Amino acid sequence: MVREQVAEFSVEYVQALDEEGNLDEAQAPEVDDEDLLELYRLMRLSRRTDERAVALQRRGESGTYAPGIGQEAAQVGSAFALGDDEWMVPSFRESAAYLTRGAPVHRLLWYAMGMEEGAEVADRNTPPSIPVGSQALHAAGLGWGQAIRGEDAATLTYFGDGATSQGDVYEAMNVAGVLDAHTVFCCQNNQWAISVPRERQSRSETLAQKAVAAGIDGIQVDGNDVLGVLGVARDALESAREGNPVMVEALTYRQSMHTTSDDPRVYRTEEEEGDWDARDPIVRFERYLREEGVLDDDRMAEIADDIEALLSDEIDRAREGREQVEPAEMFDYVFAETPPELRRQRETFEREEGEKGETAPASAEGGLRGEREAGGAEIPESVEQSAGEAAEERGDEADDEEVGDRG
Amino acid sequence: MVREQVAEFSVEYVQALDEEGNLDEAQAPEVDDEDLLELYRLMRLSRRTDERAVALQRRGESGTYAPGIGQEAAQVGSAFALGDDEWMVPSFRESAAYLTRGAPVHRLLWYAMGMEEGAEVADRNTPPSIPVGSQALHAAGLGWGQAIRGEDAATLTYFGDGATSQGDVYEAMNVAGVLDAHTVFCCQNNQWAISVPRERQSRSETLAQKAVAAGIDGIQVDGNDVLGVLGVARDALESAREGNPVMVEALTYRQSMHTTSDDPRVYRTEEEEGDWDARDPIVRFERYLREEGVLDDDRMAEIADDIEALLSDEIDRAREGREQVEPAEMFDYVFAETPPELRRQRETFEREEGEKGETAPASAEGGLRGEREAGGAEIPESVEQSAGEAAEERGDEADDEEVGDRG
Amino acid sequence: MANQIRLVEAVRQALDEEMARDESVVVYGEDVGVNGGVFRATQDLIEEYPEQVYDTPLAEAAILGLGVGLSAAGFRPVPEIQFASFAYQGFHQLVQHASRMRSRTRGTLGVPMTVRTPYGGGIRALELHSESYEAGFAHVPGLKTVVPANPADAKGLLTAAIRDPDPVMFLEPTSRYRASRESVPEGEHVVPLGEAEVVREGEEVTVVAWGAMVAEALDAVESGDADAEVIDLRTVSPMDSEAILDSVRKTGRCVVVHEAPRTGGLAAEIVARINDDALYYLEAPVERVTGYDVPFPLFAREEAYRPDADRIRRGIERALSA
Amino acid sequence: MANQIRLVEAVRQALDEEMARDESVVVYGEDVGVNGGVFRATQDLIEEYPEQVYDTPLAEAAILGLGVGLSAAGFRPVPEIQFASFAYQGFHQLVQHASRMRSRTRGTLGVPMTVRTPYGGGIRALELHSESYEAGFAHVPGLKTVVPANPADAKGLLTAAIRDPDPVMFLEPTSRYRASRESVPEGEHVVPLGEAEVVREGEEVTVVAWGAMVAEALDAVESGDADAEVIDLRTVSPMDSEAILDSVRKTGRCVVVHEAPRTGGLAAEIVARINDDALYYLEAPVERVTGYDVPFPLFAREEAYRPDADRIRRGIERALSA
Ligand SMILES: Cc1ncc(C[n+]2csc(CCOP(=O)(O)OP(=O)(O)O)c2C)c(N)n1
Ligand SMILES: Cc1ncc(C[n+]2csc(CCOP(=O)(O)OP(=O)(O)O)c2C)c(N)n1
Ligand SMILES: [Mg+2]
Ligand SMILES: [Mg+2]
Repeated sequence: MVREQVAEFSVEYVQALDEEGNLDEAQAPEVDDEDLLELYRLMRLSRRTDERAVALQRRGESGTYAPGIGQEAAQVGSAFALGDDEWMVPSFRESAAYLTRGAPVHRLLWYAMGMEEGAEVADRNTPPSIPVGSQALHAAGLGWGQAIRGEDAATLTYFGDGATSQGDVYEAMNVAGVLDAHTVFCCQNNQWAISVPRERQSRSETLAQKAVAAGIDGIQVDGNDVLGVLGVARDALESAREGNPVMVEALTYRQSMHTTSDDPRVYRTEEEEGDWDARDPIVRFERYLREEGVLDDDRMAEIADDIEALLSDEIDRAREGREQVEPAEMFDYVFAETPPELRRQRETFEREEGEKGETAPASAEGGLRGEREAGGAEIPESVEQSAGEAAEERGDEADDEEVGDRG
Repeated sequence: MVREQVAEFSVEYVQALDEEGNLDEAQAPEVDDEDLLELYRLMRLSRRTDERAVALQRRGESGTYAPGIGQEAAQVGSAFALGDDEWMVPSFRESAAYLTRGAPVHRLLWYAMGMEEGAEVADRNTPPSIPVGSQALHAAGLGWGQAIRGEDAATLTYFGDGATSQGDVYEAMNVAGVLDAHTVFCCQNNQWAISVPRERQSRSETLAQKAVAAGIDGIQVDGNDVLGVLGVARDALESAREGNPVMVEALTYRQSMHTTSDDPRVYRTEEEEGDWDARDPIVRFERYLREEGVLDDDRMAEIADDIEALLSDEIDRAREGREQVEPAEMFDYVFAETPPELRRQRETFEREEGEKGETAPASAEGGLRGEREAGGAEIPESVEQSAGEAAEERGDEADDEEVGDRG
Repeated sequence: MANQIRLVEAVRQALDEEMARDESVVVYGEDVGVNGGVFRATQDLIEEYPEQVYDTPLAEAAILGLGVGLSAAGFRPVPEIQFASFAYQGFHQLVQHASRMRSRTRGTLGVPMTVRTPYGGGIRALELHSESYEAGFAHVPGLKTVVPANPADAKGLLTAAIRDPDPVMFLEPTSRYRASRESVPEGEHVVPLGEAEVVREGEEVTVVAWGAMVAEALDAVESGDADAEVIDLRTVSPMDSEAILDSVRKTGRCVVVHEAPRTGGLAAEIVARINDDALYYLEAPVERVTGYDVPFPLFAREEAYRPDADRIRRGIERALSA
Repeated sequence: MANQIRLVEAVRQALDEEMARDESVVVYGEDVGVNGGVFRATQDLIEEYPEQVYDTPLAEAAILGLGVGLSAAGFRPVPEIQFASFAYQGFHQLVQHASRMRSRTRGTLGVPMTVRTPYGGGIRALELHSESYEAGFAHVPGLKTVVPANPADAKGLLTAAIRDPDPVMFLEPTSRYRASRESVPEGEHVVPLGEAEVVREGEEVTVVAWGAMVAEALDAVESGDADAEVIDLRTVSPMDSEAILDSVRKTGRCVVVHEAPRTGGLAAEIVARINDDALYYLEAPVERVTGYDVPFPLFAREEAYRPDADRIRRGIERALSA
């Protein structure tokens, strides 16, 4: 009576593929060879996309970029578990998840190039969400909608270890629980939130236990183990589709910089980085696939070549799109129907741009872009640049292929 | 390795005095007879203060009031555990806690009368906080300050079951954990947030387990057991003073209306109310004290008389204060030093009030108040009034003594 | 056909009819279900539309953020924020997401959410239950802000807001909820967003107001001598500048009234638009009759804070005598 | 003695000197410690002042709410919000508590918190890293809002803000952080809040700007023909109306520049104050050269959105030709 235990909870950790690439059959999800190869291809594609995107930023061709290098298993494994008729609600480091969901590379690059064209919504993926953790509530809303309609479908959202400190993430898990939302909350614990290490975000032993506060299930998985992640995500989605939201903590590592403006050497050790390199998700999966005979040197070379060809096309496409940006379009999507004062502002804008063209030497493209070029474009400052000055300096010198291995 | 339990948590429940008033010595805190009587007096005073305050609202003498009837043990027991040099950070239903901390009744009434005079800060109690849960962060800040200074002191904050759904409360507990703040988070789970029952706020089995997300200790206590609460609060404060914040969930019941504008009959049953009446915190404590010989009929009558005399004085004082409200003072405390434009606005205000006096029949007090009286004050609508119309109608008829037993 | 009903009932009627018409309309928030809302704006709706009305946990950021997700899922969310001051708890969801979503996705994802919330002073409410932050909302691109002043408009504007493909802050003046019974059309009644209404014609001075201040302005005019034109702005953003400018071009004088603090309030924007396009018609400075630059006081000082017919009348006099 | 330093270094210097002077000054926020801030405004400070500089979890409501509690505990909190747009996450703590605390407690509890935050566009930043919401802050009574335009003022105003007994939003224009090295006094340097500065004298037209727009305005004036007076507002709230009015009474013409969207921006408030007290001196409508009423676009369209010397020059021409 007087002092008694009234509730008990625990957090489980799952791993299917260990660091040497050995599979624990009991934890392995069912995956055929084709899917195994596709998982592998997606992880490789993601890594190369990130590397190329960083290089583009270094050359001044695009803006701040947040690479997910090291997190490919966490993203590809979980996004792969989602059905086409289900929703993916990413944060800002989810290139791999987007690619898994079929988004073309040039769209990701457009976003990095500062173009809304890269944030258009297609195929049930919401656009990148910059305010940390805020998107978890959208996923709760989507999952609630699926519950209201009684759909056999779910929503999966991503956020980081840092994001778990935000009230939004807690609120999202809590309301999802109450509303039986079909939502899976996938926390990629990559150990760092910019310079703040995981243990300074929360006193909690695990992040998965954040689920306890919401009364929903929480589980930890080796986030560098694509098969473990896939299995856990499948189970979580299955539960969510029945109105039982789940939080998944994928233990992984941000191998590279926070963004292209960041220099991790200021706040973490090479030793730590080395430890995690050894647990690289792609290397591990590769070992397993080769061991299984699903992959060999020829196949790997073929995949690599296909990826390079694809990226080369996509980067061209991104560059072409960038040349077609019409600044005046910023007025066109504020409301479904543009109100009078805004129409007037658009007209003023166009008139002034015209006037500008008259006084400044116009380029072939005309308008703003013309002027910028005419004015002799200085290399733009990038955001959070100060912290990344050193990195930038290196970056400016590096060429397309050299950058991206280590931030 | 592959699927293993990595963390375990549990929530304990504590009760010292059972519903019949029997004490479990093992759980009982050390309290001498004087303190026992003081705890009792404070609970009685709190109940009567709430009853009188509700009656004043019913007569149009004050505004919306949130009675804490039923929660006296939860508040008095916990606030009693705080030292004078420690901070109390209340929500909006903490009359009992304020009284325990020595705040005079007239100050509480002033606040209910819509006067900032009732929110002045004294004796390390922050003013009532209306935005649900927001004050928890202030308590985290105070507790952090105590940690920075290495003080052997702590801060105790109150919030409700509904408040646990707010991101602020989660963030407060989480940062308190990380910053080793000297903070105790006391959740009075009174089962209702206006019309929303506890189980619709969260899927979690207990509210105490919200602490798990922050990695701090959480404990449940019978909130209608003043000795259990006192003991648990003492332990929690002791822990907090050492940099280990604690969340306490006090299981109690809002016996009365949410506020004077609310009618609980719309959303809950008399049966439920009856069940909880049987667990009334004052009745239970009274039984125990009589059993122990600390209290008898004479002593009870004496205490009751003292309380009535005190309340009568305090209500007079509150009414007097209300007559002295100077509207122009609203300009005086916006900034430590009033900037020019605001000074100008104050001058305009005073000039216009003066002009008003010339055209409208002025009363003895002059100014706005004069005009209002001259205009024949209608009984003001009270906020959230619609839900409470029925209650209000009853209220308007009831006299000072009839109201307040059941909302 | 028309009914004599109060503003709060008109709100309820619009919700009722829109939920009947379109099952993607979902009403949710704190105490809006079983309790029928703290002002009874949603009374009994949960029984009529059990799949469309929901009580939620006490979390405004969640309430607003859920609306963004529901929108993506094809719903028309109509959340209630119990009092306007608590919208701040979820302000980031409004500014960073709801209002920007269409723009940032180039029209591929809209947020047809209508956020209903009681606002403004005048009912001796608790602290932080009386603020007016419409200027802060109006300064957020992509968000519409609407304030009905009477029962018929409450119904018509709310209907339009719910049907609008973009996010709308729908601010319901608490002091008008039960102030009067007025004629409200039965059945479908839509008042287009973005159109002000001339509620009284006049030649000498233009008085612009919205929400609870419209009644005060009319009072002021009735009790004064000036032949004033009174404009009820109704939608404060996007603003119907033409209605104001037309009137000011005619009268040459203008008084703008709002409860919100003076500095940075929407009266300033109106003055600026007159400056932009009708300066040369002005015969006197535009008068701003507004709340003061002080936090909305507790209710013992509330009447001193809020503009009333008296203060408006003096404003009109100043505009005429300058 | 004066140093040639950049704005971001001037910020750091003020923090350094104020922490040395007063150990109740506490600097905290996301990445301000070990990392020295994402713009390096707090670089190395954690080593110098280990008891006064703290990295916090990623939670802006917490960061601002902690400041209220720290204030009660006798500290002078100087939190950093990593980018101004994320202050919205804790907007409720600013509006409901920090700004009201002194008022609602009749002066018995103040919140001497200075919220530093990078703001404004011009550095091709990520989405939601470039917004300007100073008008929204200025509309909150009890809150001061300050925007330095150059290194010396950054140091002097920040010092004043930290010492100020009331809450201050201190908005640091990111595009000026490293724009130039300028002379900044060494040692104690205080620029009083609430005072604008005439940065260029002129007779024909008054140009009012703040933050990054001051440099654009000066550029516009240098490259144009008009004899313009340029006022750097510095504190946008409470506003130094007299400085503006004095100048406008002299020039009869005025252009107000800001990055924030036009509708409800502070240019409107300035127009309204001129209307209130200097209307009859105006020879032309006041020109507003501002951002458009659209969400701040991603950076490919950023230059099109932001006012620049060109647009300001055209504004000046319009003001002169009307
Ligand atoms: C609300 C908000 N606050 C601050 C930031 C600035 N910021 C961007 S990413 C980041 C760290 C995020 O850490 P985490 O959640 O662990 O995700 P990760 O970057 O590791 O993927 C911060 C502080 C932001 N974008 N949004
Ligand atoms: C942020 C915020 N949202 C909504 C409200 C309106 N409101 C006042 S009290 C209350 C319910 C609070 O419930 P709980 O936290 O359980 O405390 P209790 O009233 O039971 O003491 C609500 C919704 C508010 N004051 N603040
Ligand atoms: Mg991280
Ligand atoms: Mg409760």
